Amino acid sequence: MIDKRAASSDEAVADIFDGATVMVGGFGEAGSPIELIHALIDQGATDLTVVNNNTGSGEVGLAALIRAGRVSKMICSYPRTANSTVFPELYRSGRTALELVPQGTLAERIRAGGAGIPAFYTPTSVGTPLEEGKERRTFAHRDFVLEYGLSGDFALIKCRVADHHGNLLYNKTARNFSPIMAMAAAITIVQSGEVVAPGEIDPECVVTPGIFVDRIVTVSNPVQESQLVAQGASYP
Amino acid sequence: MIDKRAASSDEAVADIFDGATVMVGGFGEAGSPIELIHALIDQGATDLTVVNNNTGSGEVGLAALIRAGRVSKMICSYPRTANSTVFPELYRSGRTALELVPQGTLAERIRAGGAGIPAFYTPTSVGTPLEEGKERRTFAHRDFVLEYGLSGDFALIKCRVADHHGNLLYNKTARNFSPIMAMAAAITIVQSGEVVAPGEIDPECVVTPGIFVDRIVTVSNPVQESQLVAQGASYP
Amino acid sequence: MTDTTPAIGLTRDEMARRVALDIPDGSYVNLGIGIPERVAAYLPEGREVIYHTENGLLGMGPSPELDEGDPELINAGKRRVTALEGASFFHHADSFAMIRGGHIDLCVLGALQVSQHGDLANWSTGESDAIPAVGGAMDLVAGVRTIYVVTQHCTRAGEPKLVEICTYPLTGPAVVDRIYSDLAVVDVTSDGFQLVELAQGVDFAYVAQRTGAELLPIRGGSLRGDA
Amino acid sequence: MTDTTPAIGLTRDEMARRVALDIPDGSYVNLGIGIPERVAAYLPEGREVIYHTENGLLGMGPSPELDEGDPELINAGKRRVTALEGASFFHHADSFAMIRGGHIDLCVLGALQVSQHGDLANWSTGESDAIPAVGGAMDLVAGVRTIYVVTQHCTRAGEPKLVEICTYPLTGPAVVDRIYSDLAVVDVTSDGFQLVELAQGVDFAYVAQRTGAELLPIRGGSLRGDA
Repeated sequence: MIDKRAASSDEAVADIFDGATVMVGGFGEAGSPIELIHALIDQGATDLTVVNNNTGSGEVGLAALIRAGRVSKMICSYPRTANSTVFPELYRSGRTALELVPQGTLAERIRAGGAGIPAFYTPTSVGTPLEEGKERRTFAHRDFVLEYGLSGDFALIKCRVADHHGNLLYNKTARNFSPIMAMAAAITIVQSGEVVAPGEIDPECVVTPGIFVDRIVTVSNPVQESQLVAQGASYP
Repeated sequence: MIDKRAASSDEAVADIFDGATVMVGGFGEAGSPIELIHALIDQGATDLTVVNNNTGSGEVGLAALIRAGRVSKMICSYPRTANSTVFPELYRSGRTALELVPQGTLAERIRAGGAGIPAFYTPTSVGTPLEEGKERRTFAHRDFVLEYGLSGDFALIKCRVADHHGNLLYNKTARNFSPIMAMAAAITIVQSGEVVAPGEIDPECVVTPGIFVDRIVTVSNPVQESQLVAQGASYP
Repeated sequence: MTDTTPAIGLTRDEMARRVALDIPDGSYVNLGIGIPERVAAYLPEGREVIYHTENGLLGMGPSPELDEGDPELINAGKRRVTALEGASFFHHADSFAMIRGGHIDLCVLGALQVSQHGDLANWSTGESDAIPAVGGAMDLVAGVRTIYVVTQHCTRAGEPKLVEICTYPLTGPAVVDRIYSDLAVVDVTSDGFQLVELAQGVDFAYVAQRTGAELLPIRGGSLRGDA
Repeated sequence: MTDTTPAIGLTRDEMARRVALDIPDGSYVNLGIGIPERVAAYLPEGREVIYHTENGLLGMGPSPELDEGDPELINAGKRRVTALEGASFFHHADSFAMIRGGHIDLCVLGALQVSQHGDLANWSTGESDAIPAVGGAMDLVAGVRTIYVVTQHCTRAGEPKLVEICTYPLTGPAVVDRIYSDLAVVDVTSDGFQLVELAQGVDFAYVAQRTGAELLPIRGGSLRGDA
């Protein structure tokens, strides 16, 4: 029987290694796999390259991972959000590097990484400072830049319902980057609010087919990042 | 009120012009918008470039359009299927041109056309006769070829349920190329088994968001291509 | 969020209302963060528009009541929103396929500067110690068919935001179609800034003086602009 | 579809059964048209495998009873199939993202020719009046991690299909990992064709004679191969 359930978040993240590229789902707090991130903080892996649209907020979740000095590089589109103070400090002090990628280019690079496309052309960033270092090329009288597919060693994502095969359903705009990160990572680790038997998810509605998922942890009542931040919580 | 319903198939296809590129959904008979194709035959547009995985079967649907001499060029991956006799004749006599594209490259080119990606690199066809005329490039010690996005003036597709905004659900493997063709065509025309009011389709399950759809025709009991072919039917 | 009446020209809500007048019925629209977000509230009676938010929702509705809503149903500004009937959720690559593929009809954005060629700067002041952050702005201006900018005509320090050449880092070159400011509506044309309309109580000279590039007078209109 | 017992070597069903022995439990597998399709029926008891068909289905099950099923639930060979519990449907670009992105573990394909370097020719005999048709074969060999070929060892005319250099147009260069024929199991190695196993009643010389390139004997095995 195919059954991708892991016993715990700790077990699910146990083999994340120093220097790994870890894709982390979520746009702001929506879809952030905060329990998996906390397990990764406990686990101890360091020198990570993290791919996420933002850099977390307060001192929990992704911000706590950064604060713990585990992230040597962030790849993101918007590292500056409300209550985001941890990353700016480390960035200014030179302890965490930043690769700034336009949001749509970031999404397309991740999708390309998952789809076996090594590189593609896009109009985004042409004629701006973010074009620097990129190859420019003209198609049909318009200029485009070459962008490269982006893959991860691991993806940590959150969903609403999973089955044992790893078929996933998400919650509203918490879907965001998670389906493409599941495609782009060698090992995709999911925290799901609910885990059901195969056959309980309508095959017409599956968002992430199980082929992209490796491990599933049930987290029935995930904490809410904004609530923790409002309470002034910090992890660990 | 946004309402993309057209009164009839004839009205929906009325502005397809001579020389247009028409993307036609379907993989074999699954998802073939046969009533829309028949309306296009009645309508009379000619010198069409048609994008479809195959070339139809028997003398109905896409095969009938080709047989009527309306298609000057087919872009497809597999023009040779059971009961497919119309295209081979016209191809051999030089009356219909063929651009043969590997199936996955065809799908990705259509998706790119819809996603504003002018070109991308893929490993498919490297070292084969279908690499001819393509630009080759090495990324990370592996060779790839450059492929171009493919767009259409019109797409004709079939679905199971549509709402007035054009949100679509498909039926099983009849989904195939239709969602990406809806993205890649300037005008997307849909025949749907059922049309419902906005709100009746779960927003988590929408496969094609309405933004990609322009006109919807209700075809409650579509004919089945294989049945027509078995009966020896021909259109008109 | 307070909207005090300025000494002259439009308030931010009046600017949002003015933009809303020009949004075509039935269009697909993306609204940026800030004043652009307010546009939705002023859509004229009888028009239906479908709002796209790049974090994965078409058919975005207004914000829910305070303390209601779902923290996982948010807009690009990370504020809670609602989903209307006919909405759909999708992932980020599909969302930006809508943007990059030219499927969004109209985008309304804020600006730091707009040049007479339609160059837009709205993501960075280029300060060396600032944390660079671009979000989806570059994708929006590269992909959406029509770009409206809504902005104060000048900075708080009184510097013009409509300029000959942007001094701030660009979001995209030659992308802006029209500017709605507190003082005027200005089109970007091949001849440069073309005045379309003046706010009540403002004349051409007043606006021209606060514009950092040549401003062409209203076509066929009076130079005073108060016709 | 009839499967008459050959004078020597395996029947097509026996070939399919032999391939099935080597399919790892829990893997994601794509089966080509023809003999490969039969492999699913012979998966050993206790193994669970998820079948992918490139026209948009993971979790493909066996064909339904004659005249049953849905004409819109078909496999890549356009035959009616079923969907098992845990199945998912998706569009063609997503389906080939699975293939090209290296997510499918194993693909079993037919062949016209396989070269000692693992080059595969299985889509065209190169005849000038033939209608060229490639389908998804080139994507599969370029993207799937492990490629098994199942084929008769020789053509009906007695020509070897395992060759030094393919004379037919290639589907992909250096892509085949292992060949299952009616006579033998042969690995493609950096040294060329490596015999792994002989069909019952067949000896090394018999297979070598029918192989169009050097065939390395079973490692550590008897040259007669009937140990």
